[in-house]
Amino acid sequence: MQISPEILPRIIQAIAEAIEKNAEAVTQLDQAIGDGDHVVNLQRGIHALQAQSAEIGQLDWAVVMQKIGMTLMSTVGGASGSLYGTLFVTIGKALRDKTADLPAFAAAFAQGVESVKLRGKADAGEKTMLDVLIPAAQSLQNSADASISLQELLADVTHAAETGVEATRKMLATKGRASFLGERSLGHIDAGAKTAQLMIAAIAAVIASSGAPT
Amino acid sequence: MQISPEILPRIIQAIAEAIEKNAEAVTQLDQAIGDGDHVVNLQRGIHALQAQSAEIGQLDWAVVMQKIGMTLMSTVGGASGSLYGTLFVTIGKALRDKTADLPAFAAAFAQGVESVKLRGKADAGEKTMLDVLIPAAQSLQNSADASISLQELLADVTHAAETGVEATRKMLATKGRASFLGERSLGHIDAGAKTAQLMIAAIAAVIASSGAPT
Amino acid sequence: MKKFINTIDSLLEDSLKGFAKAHADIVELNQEPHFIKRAKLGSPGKVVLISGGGSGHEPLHSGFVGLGMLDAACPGQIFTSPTPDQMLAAAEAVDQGGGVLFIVKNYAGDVMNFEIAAEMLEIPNATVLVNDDVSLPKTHSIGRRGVAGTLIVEKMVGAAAEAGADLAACKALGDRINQSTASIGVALTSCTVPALGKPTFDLGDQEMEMGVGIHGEHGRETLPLANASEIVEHLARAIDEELKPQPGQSVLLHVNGFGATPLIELHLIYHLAAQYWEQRGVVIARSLVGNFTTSLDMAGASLTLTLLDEEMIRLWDAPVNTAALRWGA
Amino acid sequence: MKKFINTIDSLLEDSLKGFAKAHADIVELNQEPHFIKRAKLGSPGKVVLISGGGSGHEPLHSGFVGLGMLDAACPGQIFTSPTPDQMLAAAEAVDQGGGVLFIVKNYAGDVMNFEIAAEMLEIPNATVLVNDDVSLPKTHSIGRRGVAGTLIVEKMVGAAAEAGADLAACKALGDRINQSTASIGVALTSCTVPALGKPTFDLGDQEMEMGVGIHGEHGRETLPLANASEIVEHLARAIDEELKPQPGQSVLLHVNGFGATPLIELHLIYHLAAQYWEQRGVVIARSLVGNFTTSLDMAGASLTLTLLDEEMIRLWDAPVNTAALRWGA
Ligand SMILES: Nc1ncnc2c1ncn2[C@@H]1O[C@H](COP(=O)(O)OP(=O)(O)O)[C@@H](O)[C@H]1O
Ligand SMILES: Nc1ncnc2c1ncn2[C@@H]1O[C@H](COP(=O)(O)OP(=O)(O)O)[C@@H](O)[C@H]1O
Ligand SMILES: [Mg+2]
Ligand SMILES: [Mg+2]
Ligand SMILES: [Mg+2]
Ligand SMILES: [Mg+2]
Repeated sequence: MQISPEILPRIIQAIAEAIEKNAEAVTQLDQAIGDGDHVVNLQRGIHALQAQSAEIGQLDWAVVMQKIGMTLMSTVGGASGSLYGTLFVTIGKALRDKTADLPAFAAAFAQGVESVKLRGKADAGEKTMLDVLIPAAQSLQNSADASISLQELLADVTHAAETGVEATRKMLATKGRASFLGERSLGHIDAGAKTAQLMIAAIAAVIASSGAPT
Repeated sequence: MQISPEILPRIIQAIAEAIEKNAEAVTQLDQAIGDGDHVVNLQRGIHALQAQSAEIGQLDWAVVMQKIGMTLMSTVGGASGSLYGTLFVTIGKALRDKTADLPAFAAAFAQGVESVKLRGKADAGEKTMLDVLIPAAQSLQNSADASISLQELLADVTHAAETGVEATRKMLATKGRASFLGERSLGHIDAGAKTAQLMIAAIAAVIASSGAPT
Repeated sequence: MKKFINTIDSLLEDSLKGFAKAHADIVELNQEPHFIKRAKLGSPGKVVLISGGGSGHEPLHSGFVGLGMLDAACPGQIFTSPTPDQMLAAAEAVDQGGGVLFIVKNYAGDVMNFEIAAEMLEIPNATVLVNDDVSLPKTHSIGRRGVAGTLIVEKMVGAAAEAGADLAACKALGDRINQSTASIGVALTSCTVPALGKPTFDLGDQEMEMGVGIHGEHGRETLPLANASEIVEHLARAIDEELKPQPGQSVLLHVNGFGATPLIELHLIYHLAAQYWEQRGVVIARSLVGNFTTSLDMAGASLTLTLLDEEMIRLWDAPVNTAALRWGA
Repeated sequence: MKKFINTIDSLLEDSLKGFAKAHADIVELNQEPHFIKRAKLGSPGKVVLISGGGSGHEPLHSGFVGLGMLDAACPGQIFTSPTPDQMLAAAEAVDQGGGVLFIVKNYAGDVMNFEIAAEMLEIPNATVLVNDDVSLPKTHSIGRRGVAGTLIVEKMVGAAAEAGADLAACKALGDRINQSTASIGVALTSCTVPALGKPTFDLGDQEMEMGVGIHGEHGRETLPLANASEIVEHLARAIDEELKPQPGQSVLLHVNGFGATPLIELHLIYHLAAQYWEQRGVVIARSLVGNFTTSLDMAGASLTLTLLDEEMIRLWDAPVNTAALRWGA
């Protein structure tokens, strides 16, 4: 199964809506243990992508992912900008000269998440977006290896992300701004984990409803 | 009738108590149309006088008034400091080489109030302490000329001051800080008029109860 | 009230000690009575400049004592004019034989206390009364207030005195600069005077005080909060109507913060104000942006414009070495 | 939220324009991507210093661009690290052939964005990471934050670069100054980020946040409000335990306001902090008091101490001509 980059405008739109809908809630999360700018940062990036939406859909996956990465890198700022920039640039590189099928995507995404770990000097359990990205990548690869339907795969990944975000609540932050609060970071969900989960859910929903082979 | 400067410590104490008791109310007046420091300014001067209380009672009236003036001049600050400083220095000068009897006092006080008018380039009706000082001086001179009892005289002066302070409520401020507010100064009592009245009342009460000839 | 403070009575004294120690290369503190004077006095025969006023406006005036500006500053209690003994002692301490120029902001208390000092002082002296606040009509019963334009007078006359101008020339220059200068301020909040412990006035979330002085007091009118462009337009127009700068006229544009307004906002105000006059062909030859004439922790700002001539530009550019204003030295 | 603002999106851009125009003799603004650079570049072969970080800390860093300090500053959105394209463009614009030294405050976002730029930049470069905030343990998982000590690194390394030190020497010097510097801050209020419209946290009337960074975020702990002496004692002790200055040791004492704290309070803090170390025989050889590393309109302050040697004193005293720090030039 292959999906064309033509789906991207719809995905970007769905992400924009999901972040907008949850803007206040996520900002409250980031104000509690961060500096409160996470949603505004992401939205700056999303708006930049929306402006490029039309042309983006016409490129091939490797190029488009690289371009998305560069756009996020130069518009989002903050910790999340460099991390999402790194994620997509790496995914783009991984897809270069590859047929963009499911296994290639799963592998590229896993490589992207590895690059985020490197850039952030972080790993699972530190109360960051990685607590969503790592299980999501894992789930995607597991499902890609198993022969399940696309709908099941999307449901699995979405669920892995949800479990991941909830798990950050009990974690002590050891990376990012929240780490400065020490014990005071306990009991709060990480804002970056939450938006990663929201974006994954939005992407899965668009693909699920796109009529791609199930 | 003559009163000895030995009464001064008691007068200063009575003034201190009167201002302290009304501190919050007067500060509210000064915050409404001034800058709110009037009570604090006066209290700085009163504390300085309290520290000199013992020695002050031993001097003669001309010297003591001059000394009170200089003390107020160098401790109160603000508009009221220069005005009260001028008032007492002038009273001291007026009493020099005089027998400090009632007519001399009344004349000296009137001269003092004139010097305040000059220093402040102000007159009655401008919503300042002068709206208390001028009628009080007038009343003192009238009573000194008439042959009424000291108790009656004190009651008259006290009453003149009270009428004066109340009259400031309807005045448009044309001198002092309140003048910057234009029409917004209407409806408020002037803080400096209020403290002038409080001090006059306190002085009168101490003299009335001092067992001086009635 | 949340402030860094031990006791209300010790705040000013300890703060002055801290100021003098932090700037010991430039100033010295005199105790009893309080004044700040230059660590190194000017040359013999120089006219000495003395200013002062209530505290709470820092860096005004103590922060402007030093080479090329003031010779001494007399700090009163917070928002309370200093007393004549301070000016007298300061004058005697810094006198260089050329006479004393007092620079006084037009407030009843300041005027009267400086006046008493001037009358008592046995050194030749003159006074420049600063009254740059155009939020008040020119015909106001006691004249307009002196606000942020004061530092411009202090800077330029300071440079002239340093260069040897005599007392009459300094006085005339000060008056001329004052007449060429107009200011107006707006407040978003009042401020909290430590001795009182609560804000001098309350203002709604959607209100601002237009035409405020620098003592946390009410302004001329309470207006609905507007956006930055509208506020700057309002302020700039009041100044423009007063000074009527013609196309081609060089000016100094000073944006002053009242203490709690971030620089990012002051620079936005500067941008908008500069645009206002540039659109009218006025040449912004010099500028100054920052918290210079403050009202403790008030959020708000003022605009000041000075019409410049060649001499004034030269005096503005002359070396100055004070705690708060420093260049060329 | 009461601020001088038109739209949240235009605030930074217009403010930068205002800043650049008000200081056109010293700096220039580059649009797309945003950076501030010196109006007059240094001499060929000079190591260029580039710093940057989220906006809202003004005058840091843009106010420190100029002779003897930074060559360029990259302002991010408010409290948001700038992006790699800004550092790259700035580096190319100011490069003099001597290499680029990045001065970065230790925050995940700043570190990663500067790291990406450093990896992509084809000019020899090095990075000094400032981590002077001793409210965090030295062993903190991501290291300590960089706060008000940053300007001291920028000033001294800037002087060295101006005097011809090469890239390795500048980098080593920067690391040494950073290691000799410790800071800690306390907040009496949070601040209001314009995009959010309300304070980042609420604090009771009798509470303070001890050990805060410079982004209006919570500190290490909420403590009962104390008087100035107790607060300064708390801050000074944390620094003292870290740097352990010996009797006779020369130090630079920097009292920094977070934006809404009046100078009168900052000078009181300076007085108390100076006393603290003087009583221990430490020599306060240099000082700096003012709002330099701010958190928008936060009320609060930090103490910074740097252990000085002869070289560092010389570098501190060297001429500097920037919007916010200026002497000898
Ligand atoms: N070192 C890191 N590794 C991975 N994720 C991180 C790291 N630091 C921060 N994050 C993520 O970034 C989010 C914060 O992003 P954002 O608010 O945009 O940037 P900033 O923290 O610079 O204000 C955090 O909630 C966390 O999920
Ligand atoms: N020109 C003046 N003539 C007479 N009284 C004045 C004048 N200006 C001010 N006052 C009086 O002084 C009072 C204010 O004193 P105070 O608050 O101590 O000084 P300041 O106004 O300098 O803060 C006013 O309420 C008014 O009664
Ligand atoms: Mg954030
Ligand atoms: Mg008053
Ligand atoms: Mg006053
Ligand atoms: Mg941020």
